[in-house]
Amino acid sequence: MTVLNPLLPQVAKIVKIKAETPTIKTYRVVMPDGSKPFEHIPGQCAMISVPPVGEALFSITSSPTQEEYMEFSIVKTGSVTNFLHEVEEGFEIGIRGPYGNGFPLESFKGKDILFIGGGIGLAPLRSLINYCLDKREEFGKIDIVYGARTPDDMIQKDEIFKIWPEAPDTEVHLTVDTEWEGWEGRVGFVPQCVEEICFSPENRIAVTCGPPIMIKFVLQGLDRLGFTPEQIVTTLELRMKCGVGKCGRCNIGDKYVCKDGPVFTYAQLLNMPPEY
Amino acid sequence: MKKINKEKLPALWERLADEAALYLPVEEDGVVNFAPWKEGAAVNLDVINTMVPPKHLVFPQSENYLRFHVEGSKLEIEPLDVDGPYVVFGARPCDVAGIAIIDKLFLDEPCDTLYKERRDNGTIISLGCNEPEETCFCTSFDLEPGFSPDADISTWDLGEYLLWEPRNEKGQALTAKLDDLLEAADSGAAQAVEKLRQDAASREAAVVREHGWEVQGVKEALEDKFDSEIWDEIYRRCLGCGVCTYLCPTCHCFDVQDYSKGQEGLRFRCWDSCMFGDFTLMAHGENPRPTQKERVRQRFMHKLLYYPSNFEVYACVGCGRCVRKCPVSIDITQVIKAAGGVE
Amino acid sequence: MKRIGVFVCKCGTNIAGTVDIEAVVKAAEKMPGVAHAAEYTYMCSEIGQVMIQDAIEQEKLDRVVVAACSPRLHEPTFRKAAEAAGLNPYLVQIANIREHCSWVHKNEEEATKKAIAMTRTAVAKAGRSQELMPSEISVEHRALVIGAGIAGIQAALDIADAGYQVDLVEKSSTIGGRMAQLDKTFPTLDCSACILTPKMVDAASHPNINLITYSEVENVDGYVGNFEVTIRKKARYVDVEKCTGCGICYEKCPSKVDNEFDEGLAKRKAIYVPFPQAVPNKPVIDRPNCRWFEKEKCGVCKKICPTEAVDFEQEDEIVEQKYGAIVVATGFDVLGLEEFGEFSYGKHPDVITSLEFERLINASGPSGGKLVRPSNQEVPKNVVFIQCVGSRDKSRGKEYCSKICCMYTAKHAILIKEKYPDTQAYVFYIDVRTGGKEFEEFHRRAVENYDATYLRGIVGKVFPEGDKLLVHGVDSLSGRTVEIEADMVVLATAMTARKDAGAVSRMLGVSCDSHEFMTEAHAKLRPVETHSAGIFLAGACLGPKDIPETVAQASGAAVKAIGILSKETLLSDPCVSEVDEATCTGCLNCINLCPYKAISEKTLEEKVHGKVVRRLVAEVNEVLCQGCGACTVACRPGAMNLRGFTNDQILAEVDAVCL
Amino acid sequence: MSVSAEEQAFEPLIIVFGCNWCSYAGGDLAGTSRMSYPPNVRVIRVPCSSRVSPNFVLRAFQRGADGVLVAGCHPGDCHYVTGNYYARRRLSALRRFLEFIGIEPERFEVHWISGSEGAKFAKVMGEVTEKIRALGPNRKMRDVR
Amino acid sequence: MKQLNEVIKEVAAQSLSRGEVDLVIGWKKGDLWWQSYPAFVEGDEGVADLIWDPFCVPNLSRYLLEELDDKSKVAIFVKGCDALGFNQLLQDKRVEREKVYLYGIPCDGLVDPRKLEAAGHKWLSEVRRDGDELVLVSKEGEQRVKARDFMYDKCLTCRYPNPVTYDQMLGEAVEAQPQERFAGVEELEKISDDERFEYWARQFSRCIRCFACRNVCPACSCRECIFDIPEPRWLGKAKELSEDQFYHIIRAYHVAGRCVDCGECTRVCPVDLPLQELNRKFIKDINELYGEYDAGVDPETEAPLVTYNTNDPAAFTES
Ligand SMILES: Cc1cc2nc3c(=O)[nH]c(=O)nc-3n(C[C@H](O)[C@H](O)[C@H](O)COP(=O)(O)OP(=O)(O)OC[C@H]3O[C@@H](n4cnc5c(N)ncnc54)[C@H](O)[C@@H]3O)c2cc1C
Ligand SMILES: Cc1cc2nc3c(=O)[nH]c(=O)nc-3n(C[C@H](O)[C@H](O)[C@H](O)COP(=O)(O)OP(=O)(O)OC[C@H]3O[C@@H](n4cnc5c(N)ncnc54)[C@H](O)[C@@H]3O)c2cc1C
Ligand code: SF4
Ligand code: SF4
Ligand code: SF4
Ligand code: SF4
Ligand code: SF4
Ligand code: SF4
Repeated sequence: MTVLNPLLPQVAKIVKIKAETPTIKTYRVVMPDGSKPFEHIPGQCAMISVPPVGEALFSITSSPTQEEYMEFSIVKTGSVTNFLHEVEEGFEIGIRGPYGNGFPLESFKGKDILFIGGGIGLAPLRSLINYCLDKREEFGKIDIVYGARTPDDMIQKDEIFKIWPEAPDTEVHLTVDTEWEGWEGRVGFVPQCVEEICFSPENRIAVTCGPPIMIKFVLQGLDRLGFTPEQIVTTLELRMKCGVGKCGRCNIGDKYVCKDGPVFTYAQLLNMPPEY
Repeated sequence: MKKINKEKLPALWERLADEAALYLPVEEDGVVNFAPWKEGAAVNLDVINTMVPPKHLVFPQSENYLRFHVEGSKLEIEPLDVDGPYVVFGARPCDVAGIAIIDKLFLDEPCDTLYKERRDNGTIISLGCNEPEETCFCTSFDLEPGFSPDADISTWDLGEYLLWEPRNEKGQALTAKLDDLLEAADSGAAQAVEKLRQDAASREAAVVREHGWEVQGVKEALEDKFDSEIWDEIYRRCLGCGVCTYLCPTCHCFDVQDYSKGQEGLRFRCWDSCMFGDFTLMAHGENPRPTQKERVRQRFMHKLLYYPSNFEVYACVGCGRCVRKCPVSIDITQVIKAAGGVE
Repeated sequence: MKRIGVFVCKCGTNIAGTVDIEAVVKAAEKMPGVAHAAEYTYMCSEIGQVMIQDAIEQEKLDRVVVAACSPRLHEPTFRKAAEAAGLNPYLVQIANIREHCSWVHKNEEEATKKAIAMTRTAVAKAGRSQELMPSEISVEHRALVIGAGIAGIQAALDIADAGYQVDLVEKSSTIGGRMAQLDKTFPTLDCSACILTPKMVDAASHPNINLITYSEVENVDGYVGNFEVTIRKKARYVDVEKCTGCGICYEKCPSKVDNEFDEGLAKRKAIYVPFPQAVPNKPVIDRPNCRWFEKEKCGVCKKICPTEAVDFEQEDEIVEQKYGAIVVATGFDVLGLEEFGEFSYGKHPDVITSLEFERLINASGPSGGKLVRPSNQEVPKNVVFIQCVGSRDKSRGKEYCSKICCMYTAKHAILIKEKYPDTQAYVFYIDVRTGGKEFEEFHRRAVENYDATYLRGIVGKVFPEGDKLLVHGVDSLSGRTVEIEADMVVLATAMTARKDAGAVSRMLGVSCDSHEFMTEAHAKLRPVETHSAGIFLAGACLGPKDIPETVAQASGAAVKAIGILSKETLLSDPCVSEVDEATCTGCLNCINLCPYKAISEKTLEEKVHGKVVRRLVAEVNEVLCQGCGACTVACRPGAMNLRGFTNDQILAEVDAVCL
Repeated sequence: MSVSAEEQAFEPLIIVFGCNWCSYAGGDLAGTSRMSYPPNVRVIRVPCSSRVSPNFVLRAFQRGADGVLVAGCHPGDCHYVTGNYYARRRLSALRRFLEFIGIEPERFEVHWISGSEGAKFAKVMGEVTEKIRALGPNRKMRDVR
Repeated sequence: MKQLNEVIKEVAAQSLSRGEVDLVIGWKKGDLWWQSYPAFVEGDEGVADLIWDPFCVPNLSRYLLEELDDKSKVAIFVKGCDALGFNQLLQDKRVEREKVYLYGIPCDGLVDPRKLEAAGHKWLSEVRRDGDELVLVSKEGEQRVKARDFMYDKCLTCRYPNPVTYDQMLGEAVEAQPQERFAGVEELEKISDDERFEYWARQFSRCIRCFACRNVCPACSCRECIFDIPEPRWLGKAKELSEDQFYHIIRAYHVAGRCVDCGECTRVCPVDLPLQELNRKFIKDINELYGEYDAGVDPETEAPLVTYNTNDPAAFTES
């Protein structure tokens, strides 16, 4: 068998579209024969093609333990994503992947895990959260801090409001940026929330993903709480075209976000030039 | 080792062109570039640096790789074949080295099969340099102007004759097909080549020495230069064009784009340049390299620090094209000097 | 993916006769983005429209393409239909498969192929259409009428009667225009002054009308509902407040010049009123001809004026005013006769124009209504009228017909005979045009009852012989050459646009034809409107016409103006240009070429890499912009885009049409 | 000279950018007057000839047009007062330039056709089609992908 | 020449030390004999590096686009062609005149290293201008050649060697000796359409779409160029002849009536495309059709393609 051109997508099909917020939709994708496109590790991404518009990279938001399909949560921002926001169920797309390193699952085993997500940043975290919940016994306590501008901007509402809070030894802390009618939960930015709850760094890994500004403050907060850079894991986003470390766009120093990331520990980031 | 009388070269080219698409330095409108050979083409083997390096033969400026067909919600994707066999004749050692350098990236896991297939289809016949150009500094990167270890066949210009030495199986296979045109070289040939190589190397070394271009430890020197003020000075005059990257035998960044006509279309990859403002611009408007300063820094850091970190080789072969062609004389040798990467 | 609905109209057999409708529907179904395709016999009919509306609702269509007749015909219909179904009207595109296809191609296969291509193009454009929203504009409840001939007077009166303020701006010192110069008027032979003067007086005394005479409009900015107009009131050197119109000043003024009102057939003074019934009846000083201004001598008028109304220090006054609507009624001129040497006009005093004839025969004219030969003050015995001088003459004059000359010449023949039964009128004509109520009868009367001799043919030459004029012509009916010994020759010279009409129309942003007559928005359906919203036309500034037509148009224009003035707000067409500020370089190339001055500059302040920088960008006034798109092409980076005809849309059309 | 089968079967594609007020209306009039002309022309409606960007013209050639025609109101008759004066300059410059690049000038034409000139519209379309037919397919600027 | 080389250092030092300007942009020398490149001098340190020699070809006014933002005044040196380019930037409202101090340099023509090399003059250490001659200095010694033989083509046709705008003129005005600038265009006009097509197709095919010609051009100062705009994508990124044609036709069209004929585009093109012939075709046609117009001479006059006369001729049959 010849090795396939890594840039060559396979045809897959969107079988379900769920509108999460006015600008975010979640897409369920299978191969034409109904199978899942490929196996992946939480944190990995896939390149989705909509010819003739183009390709763009998205985190796989479904857990690898989900055997049937793969899911993506996609924000409407540019040409590919605008187009995706217009398609209907049954639409065929191209898909290739998985790309990236994924979360270092081995090192998470047996530890408490603190997930800190903001907005669409929940997309890669969700894959890992559901993975951990499906393999509950392998991990310690799970805390999920998730925030959005308003309750309407939260994604995966089913899971964050119902499923996750009910999972064993799992706590969900939701927050919105400002007061909102009908919202009785926390108000305030995610980094604030993390510091208020005052998570102990003891045997705990913090995994964070969200807008760059949120990550910046979360890192500072975690630092104050005593988390070491090795205990903090985050994912990065840079423009990329190939996903396989060739197109030369997503490097930060000698690391390629597509191949060596998008998951990095804070310790790794500290050794990289601040060009992201 | 074989040889061929230079008068017989046209016959050789004709034969090669029968075997495969043949590219060689051709002069047209006063410019010498690698172009397909055809009867009567003004082949120019004297020029050292063709205006554009032969990189595009292994990594075309744009390359269609799949065809798609969209109808309603249905999508069909069909990979496209890579062009057939070809021969590159007369590539200079620096340019061949450039190809060997980008090989490292494209053939690294996951292997870029598109590149690999095209690369495998080609047979590269190098031509050693006898004399350096004013802007040559390949010896600074431990290359030999008179010899090209990565070519499939090496040749040298000995005035009347061209000496011919296949370097691997691919080269041997092609050589075998040209048996009637090539003659066996005499015993002195090896010595002649040896001398040519030494002369060429020492001539260039002299030039490099004179210019103060003897690169030493530039990688190490650049390791702490990300925030250095050397970039503040260099970038300011940069016009942000792509001359340096597009002419460089080792630059390999690309973009992926679709072209469509109705429901049919092609996806292609095409050269792109880290010097362009939108290269890293993201959909939501942020840009990790917002000004020309970051872009210029990326270009030199990539060549001289990141690439060697990943692939143990500098991504510069000292061909001097960027030095010669940059409209505002942004000169990699100056950058190396500024960074402290010279002896 | 868009959900585009395609509706193909058979138009009875108008389209279906040459285009295979089913094939078009089938092809449309496969076009990218098309969710629904259907056909119907008459898409524009009630049923057809309902069909579109139902489909919009049931099929959740977000774009509509109608393949039918010209968008110039039914685009509004289908837009309205879509709007009624809740779709933004600008999401409708038309493929013109009738006028541009089925009606002009005979071969069904070819026509069908083309119809499919046209539909595909419309689908491609529809796919890139955006919802467009008109914006609201407030309305200034005041009208401006430019030119106070009969057209302007009538329009002003009508608007004023409807209860709105009107400023009536007139270039000369009195209102009345050409009609004031006329004697009797065809076909009823009322005395022109008798019917005009009361109107002039009405206009002057109407509480809602503000006469601004001896004034010109200098600049027009703004847009419908909100025109900002600059008016220059030229210095009269007479304080109209103080002046009682006693007339002693012009009696005493020593400086005599030709009176324009009398077409130069009589003299007036440097301080003058053009004619006795002038409104306002206040004199002006003709500065270039006034001795005071010339040599600082004289000043008789100032000395003599009992109310000290004469004021040599007076200066032009600039008035700025806002208006909701503008009526343009600047009238006409008559052609100069430099090119027509063969008629000896200007060389012999007894060769006159019809307008001069009007003055000569007018009771208040230079000869007190006695028709005399200017050369010797005797009543002429033989008068030759020559028709179509400069009209219907592409080479030397104007290619159009001046329309009224046949009638006024008949009138002149009658008037002569009535006053001087012994005088014979000869009329050389090409053909007599009498299309109008009572016109033919009037002309027949001139021939039958008043004995005018009509000669079909052209006059080759008029030359003086002794104290007579020899008229050489051909009678084309008999083929004979004729020679008439005339005492007077009257030339029915062409009506032309005012000399400054081109400049005036450019100032107003109104288009004009190659003769500089202003052009209406649609020759049939919008005869008094212009393409500049809120600006209307009336009278002879549009082209030659008689008084009844002028008055009718004036009332029409008034109604249109009232239509605007009566609204509190207006909606503007959203198909206008817009600037993408992010790409606009601020070169301001676009500003000067906009014919409606819709573009202005503005300064943005923004943060770039931490520094605050200020930069220029262009800004389009949505109400002023009429959507020509000239600016979009001048904009190199493509920052300027025209809604409804965006770059994106046109490119998509080009791509689709070429498939 | 022998003509290949392809050339013989050649049906040119002609893209017309027609201004809404004059030329497009002229086309409508040709339609209402049932004046036939070759079906090779495809009209794209634009508000004014001044809306026609050289970019559109080139794109049409790239995408397969054998000829491109811009049709507008006669100078002086522009619905927007001055649009066609600008168009005249712009398109004149472009036309000469295309010729300089080696494109036969006949492939890019500008005509002034008023709303009342249905006959002229039909005639021009016929003439242009024949001229382009005689020239053969446009290969010089076509995107051959 | 020697003198001027000193004068520029003096004036730069003066205006910086007096605080009249925050930045002086001039030229400085690289390692190789033909490298004279833009230098940015903000304090005393850099002043001594400033030079004027026969290779000071880059137009400095372009840098004002970036550099003016956070400075109150910047001084630049302008040659004849640079001044025209500066005026074009002014006309396009890209720079504010008051924020710039212009030192005018009368220019007697700059030297094209490619021409020297082609004639075998390599391995030099210095090239000096001396009257009508160039002094080529190398290890072997000095050699004198005729300057005009080695000047840039653009300098041979230069009609404005003395800056049309400046605040202070450095040096004596020189006399313009322009060769006919439309000769190249006329040559091409003579050949057949097909031959011209072949000619330009060959040239365009060589283009690598590096955009240097655009980036250097004083008439191409758009914040975001049409060729970079992703939506709609006017210019595809593929290396196809039709895309090359699109690029070159539209680039030339965009500078039509605005190109100051400075020849920078031609100079910077790494693959020697004769771009100036394209620009000059437009200049020539516009001059013929709509009257002589020299972009950059007076930034107040309206460019020919954004204005009109009602009786303009057309390059098509009007009927
Ligand atoms: C590792 C990673 C994970 C991501 N995960 C998600 C996710 O789960 N959900 C989500 O909504 N978005 C995600 N993104 C961002 C997403 O890739 C961009 O929003 C998307 O590429 C925008 O494409 P566009 O065509 O709509 O925008 P355009 O600006 O029109 O894009 C043009 C081209 O630029 C490239 N591009 C532009 N911005 C980006 C970007 N930020 N990252 C990569 N390529 C870019 C695209 O390849 C595209 O072809 C992720 C990005 C990365 C790098
Ligand atoms: C010889 C002759 C005989 C005619 N006989 C008859 C007849 O018997 N019966 C008939 O029905 N018709 C007759 N007509 C036609 C009649 O004169 C016109 O139909 C009528 O005068 C048109 O009126 P108007 O208001 O449009 O134009 P005008 O009468 O020309 O009035 C226009 C007014 O606008 C003013 N004006 C012009 N430009 C400006 C400006 N820029 N600013 C301000 N004010 C301006 C002028 O000073 C003038 O007062 C005759 C015409 C001629 C030439
Ligand atoms: S960086 Fe410059 S010198 Fe080095 S290989 Fe590239 S083009 Fe040649
Ligand atoms: S032409 Fe374009 S870039 Fe220039 S000011 Fe107007 S909108 Fe802006
Ligand atoms: S489209 Fe442009 S030029 Fe035309 S009216 Fe509107 S703003 Fe003016
Ligand atoms: S197009 Fe070329 S010659 Fe013209 S101004 Fe720009 S850089 Fe100078
Ligand atoms: S090519 Fe055109 S859009 Fe691009 S920078 Fe030049 S003028 Fe502006
Ligand atoms: S500088 Fe030359 S190679 Fe670069 S884009 Fe311009 S013409 Fe092409």
